[in-house]
Amino acid sequence: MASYSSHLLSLLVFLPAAAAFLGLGARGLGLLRRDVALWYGSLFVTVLTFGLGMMLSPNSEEKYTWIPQLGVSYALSLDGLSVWFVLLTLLVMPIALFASMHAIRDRVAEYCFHMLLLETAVLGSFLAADMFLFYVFWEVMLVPMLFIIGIYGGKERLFASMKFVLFTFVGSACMLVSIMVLVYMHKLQFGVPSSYLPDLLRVHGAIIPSRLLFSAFALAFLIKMPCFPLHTWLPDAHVQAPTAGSVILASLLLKLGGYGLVRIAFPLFPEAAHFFQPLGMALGATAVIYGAWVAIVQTDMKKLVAYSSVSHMGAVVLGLFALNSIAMAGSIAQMISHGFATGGLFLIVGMIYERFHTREIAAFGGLARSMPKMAFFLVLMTFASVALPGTSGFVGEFLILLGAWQTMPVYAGIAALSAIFGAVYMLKWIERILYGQAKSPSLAVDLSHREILILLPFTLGIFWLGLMPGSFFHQLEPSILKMQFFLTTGGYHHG
Amino acid sequence: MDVPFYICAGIGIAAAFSVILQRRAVLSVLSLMVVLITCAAMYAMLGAHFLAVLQILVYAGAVMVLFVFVVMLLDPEILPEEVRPQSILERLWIFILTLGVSTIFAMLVWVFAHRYVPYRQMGADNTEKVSLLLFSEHIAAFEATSLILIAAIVGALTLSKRHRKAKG
Amino acid sequence: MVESFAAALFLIGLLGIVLRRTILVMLMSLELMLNAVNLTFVAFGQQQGLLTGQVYVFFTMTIAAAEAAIGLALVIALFRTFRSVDTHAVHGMRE
Amino acid sequence: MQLAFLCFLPFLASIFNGFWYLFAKKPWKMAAGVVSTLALFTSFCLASALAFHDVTFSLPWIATGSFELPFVLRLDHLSSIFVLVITGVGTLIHIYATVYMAHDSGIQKFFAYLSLFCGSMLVLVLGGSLPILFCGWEGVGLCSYLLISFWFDDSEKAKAGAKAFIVNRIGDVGFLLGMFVLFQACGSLDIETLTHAQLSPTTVLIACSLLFFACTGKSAQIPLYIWLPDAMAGPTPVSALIHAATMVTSGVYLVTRLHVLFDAAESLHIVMATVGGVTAFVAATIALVQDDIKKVLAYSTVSQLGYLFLACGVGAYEAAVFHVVTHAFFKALLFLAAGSVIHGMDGEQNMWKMGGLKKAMPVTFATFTLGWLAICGIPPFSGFFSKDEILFHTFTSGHTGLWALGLVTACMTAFYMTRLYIVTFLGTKHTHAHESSWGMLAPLCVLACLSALGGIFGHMISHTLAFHAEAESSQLEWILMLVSACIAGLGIALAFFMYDESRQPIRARIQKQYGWLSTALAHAWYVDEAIDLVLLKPLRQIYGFVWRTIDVLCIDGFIMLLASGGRASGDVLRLIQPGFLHISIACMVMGAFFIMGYMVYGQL
Repeated sequence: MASYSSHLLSLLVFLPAAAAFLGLGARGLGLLRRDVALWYGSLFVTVLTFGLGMMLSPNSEEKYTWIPQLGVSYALSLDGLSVWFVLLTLLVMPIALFASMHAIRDRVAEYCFHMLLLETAVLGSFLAADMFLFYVFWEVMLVPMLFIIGIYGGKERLFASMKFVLFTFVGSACMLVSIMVLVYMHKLQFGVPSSYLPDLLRVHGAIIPSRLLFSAFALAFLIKMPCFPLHTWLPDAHVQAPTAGSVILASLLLKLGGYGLVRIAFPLFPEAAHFFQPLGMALGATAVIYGAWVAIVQTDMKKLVAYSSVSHMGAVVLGLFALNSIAMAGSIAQMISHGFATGGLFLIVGMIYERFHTREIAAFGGLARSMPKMAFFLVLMTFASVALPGTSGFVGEFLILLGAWQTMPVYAGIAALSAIFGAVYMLKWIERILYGQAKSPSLAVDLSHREILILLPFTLGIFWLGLMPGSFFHQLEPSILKMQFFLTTGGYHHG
Repeated sequence: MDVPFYICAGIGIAAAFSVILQRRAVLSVLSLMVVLITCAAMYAMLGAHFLAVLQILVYAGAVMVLFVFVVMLLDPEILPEEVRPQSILERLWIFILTLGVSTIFAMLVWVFAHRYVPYRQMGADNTEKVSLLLFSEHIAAFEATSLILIAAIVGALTLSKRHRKAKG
Repeated sequence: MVESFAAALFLIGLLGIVLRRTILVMLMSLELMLNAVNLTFVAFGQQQGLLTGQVYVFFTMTIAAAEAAIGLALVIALFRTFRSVDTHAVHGMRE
Repeated sequence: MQLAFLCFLPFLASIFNGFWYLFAKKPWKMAAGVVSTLALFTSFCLASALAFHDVTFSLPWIATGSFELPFVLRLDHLSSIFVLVITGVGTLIHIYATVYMAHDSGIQKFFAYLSLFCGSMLVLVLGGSLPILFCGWEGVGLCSYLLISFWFDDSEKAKAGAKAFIVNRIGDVGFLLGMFVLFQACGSLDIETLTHAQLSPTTVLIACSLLFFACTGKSAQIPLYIWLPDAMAGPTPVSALIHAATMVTSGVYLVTRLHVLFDAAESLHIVMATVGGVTAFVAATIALVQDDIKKVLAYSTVSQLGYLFLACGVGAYEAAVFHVVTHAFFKALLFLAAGSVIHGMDGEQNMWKMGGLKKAMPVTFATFTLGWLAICGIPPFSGFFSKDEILFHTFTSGHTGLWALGLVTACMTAFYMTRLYIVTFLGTKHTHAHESSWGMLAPLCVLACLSALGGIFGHMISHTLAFHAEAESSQLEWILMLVSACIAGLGIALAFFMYDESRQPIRARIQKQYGWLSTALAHAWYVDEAIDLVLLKPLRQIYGFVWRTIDVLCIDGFIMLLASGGRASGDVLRLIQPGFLHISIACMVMGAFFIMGYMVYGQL
């Protein structure tokens, strides 16, 4: 595939970071005195990056040697798979910033700094083609997230941010070790060490170590996913994070787990992927059901949505581990649709919190009467996340279950039950807050135009992916084929 | 065979025991002085004349004076009366220790006796050769010792200065 | 011959450090041990016919002097804060 | 191209109304109804224009690698019948609803949902491949949820909506699994390829039973019928359109659409027939004692649907379709008439509080009579022909037991419908009720004619359907017709005898004697309570239990253990360093001894 190196990628990645430091410096020198200037400045930057992102062609590449001794190269590449995640990031960032304008009052300079730094880190991770660079961005991403949750969060924000960071650290530590081992194996076989992904794909190791390495990578990505046994950091992080933090956490950070599996873990160790397939699918299926069951008993809105994310990501894990093209396309579609639906849900929960200052479901009632617009968006987002046909959720869920049924019917069957439990917890929640008698009607002010503008992109995204996903799958095509090539042939020639 | 050696050794051992067993710190300082002097004698017997003189001048002279000075400064009355080791544990501990030490001593003596190597005569110009060696091979170490001494002086000064602030 | 004497000196110094409770006496037994070591240096140097033993004694002597100075300064400082030089009373190292 | 236009028109109307409701509140209330009705009416005209032609329309939708899933709409003989029913009856109900809901504040929202429903129903009926059909299937489920809990102020109604949606979802899971089995077997989900594909009997059996399970969910058969009676919480036009005429028949549509597959699954036939028959019977028994008009009609719908599945079970697909059409007419008529009664009585639904409405609401009374005669199966009316055809086919296909059950149910149907008829309209009590306006009465009259003439129309379409319609000996047919007519007459006579004013003491005695039976029937055989006890309560325990143990206890507990483990070991280690100088020196010395010992030992 023709790929021409363009400096656009590096510009895209580092523009937000540059603006972040600039903003902080300016505030230090006393230039951008008023907060409003900072808000709109950073908003302008994110919109600018969005524009820049639009100009990218989906298979541009960029590679420079960085640390020759270690074989580390500064390599960014954009292909059919990562283009969607990059676009999602570019879309979510301005929305998150715009949504947090009213919520965050003090320490605005640091807040903008962290948000822009976060954007750079996330863009970098999605674009990185060098394992070392990927790891660097993967770690850098934690720092701003830690501060966003740690400073601007709820009451026990320190505990939550600590838990979030430690969980991810454990995973990334294993990942770093396996990256090092891989680079070393590359050195053994090809003389020169290199952590550039295409080079590493040529490395073929014996069975046992490649399984070990795969499980190390998988651990890091499954924690980030989050998948069933390793998910307890998500509800705490979401409950304590500010609205924008939750949206970014839900829409972007969770996708890195899935992206990592597809881009790194599976192609590098195809044989191990096939070996761990039953376990992976079992975990996915249990996560789906477990997430739904636990969500039913939640009383805090954000926790409920967090557990619904666990359930959706479980479906994604199921789809990914099914290792066939339909399920893989489905899980990527599900990831993007989860970004839209759950991001939207968190925004709405944030708006409700701004009005009522409580997230306890029991404290609400009869909002549909006084807030019809909010009710419309809430019902739409809910049904998108319950995979109703016509919304993006259905496209993802249907393809995942269809693909997973080809390989492991039992697990696909279990995951299909999620449609019921999903409906139960979503309707229970909606019914509690939207219908019935109004509990505090005075506070219930309907959405302002600003808030509708915030929710609009996600709504359009849901309908775009739900009704016209043609362009989405067309772009995804080459990467899925490449993945299939690796999984079928790559896996067994040295099996 | 060399009677003077045995005399010095006897005096040295006795003085050493008195250093650790004396009630009064002043007496142990003096007995330490005696031990140093016997060591100087030993050096002389072994032909290391430069060291013997050095020992007397530096060690016995300067360091011991320092000790005497500190002992006097610390006003012996307030030195605590040594409490006789009462508890069984402490007696047992002492017994074990002495037993261990003596077995090690016996082993060492046995080893030294076993590998008896005669002392060679090094010749009269000991000081010349040692100083030659000192200033040729070990010149770097020699300069380093000056640094160490300076550091020690500065350290001692800062430590013993009364810090008004530290007190607060 | 000389080495066994030095060994004896060394062990006596060791006993001194372990058994005695006053820091001063411990410092003195420390000096004792140092001297024992110097003695062995010279003795073994003599047996091998090399003078390096004696050069090292020279260096250990300077270090012993420095060490004694610092040790005593510490003792004074210690004495000022703890009013006593008994090791059992002085146990602030834990926290 | 018109097919696409036909299908998407209601969606456009729904979007228009939706925006209008959300963003512009002030305009003329009735306009929303007019917009939706016009949209549906144009669809109806298009449908009648395209009727019975084979038209297909396809848009690319999902295409990943080898798997192609285009958005295909296909109109053929069977689906055009359903489309005509949906758009025709739908338009009538829209006109009725415009007047019925005139004073409701959320009328735009109501018509947005109604048009969305018609759109999804059209997608369901026209769907060329199973996933598209599934899209319509769930879309319809969504709209029924939104419409049932339309008056959401009362949380009871909201719960009924949620219950309907969840029970439908349970059925939909069956649909999903059925689709996956078929896809795995024959690699494509297009209905054409499926009907022509050679599949192994076991896969066909599994797939068909799963799809049948989905139909029971959607068309309210035995295991999953509990949601339909509660769905009466929605406004009456909704009950008429969704829970009588269109949505509930989608199950039958699915079975008839895939009749080739269902024919291949022999052992499923008897199951389907018995489920249909038993549902019909049970629902009829419950309807005997209901006091709320809409509940009676709801259970009667469940019972009639039972007939449909009975017909499908015995392979009489044309009879089933014919009955669907006639049922759509008279059941919509009965619901709308009941609606106008409720409207007239300002929301009163308990039939015992009515009575003698003959004089107060003459037109409603007249149309209701026609509907009543049709549903009881009195010869000239449509109900008779379609129900008789089903019973005839059940008899000829050898299921005499089921035929008998069908007959008894027919009798009961006649009985409870006449009971409803007498109590609400006849009798001397003259409750004051104002007759509805012509906007509501016109559709009633049209539906009345349709349900009257439906019989003749039915014969025409049942012979044109391409299925295996073989000619039976007419002599047996006449006898069976006579038998079912007598049964209907018996039922009506019995009801007249029982529910005449003067018979009050007899009814009291029976009530006293069989009190337990009537309360059991009133509570629908305590099915709801049983399900709640057996299934829902333990499930709720499980949810709570799962969260508390696995999430809070196991995973978080384990991690907290790790964390506190670290701290505890830190504390313990700290004790080892007491700070007493002499102890440390002693340890040092002992260490030295050991090392020397080891070195020496090593030498030896």
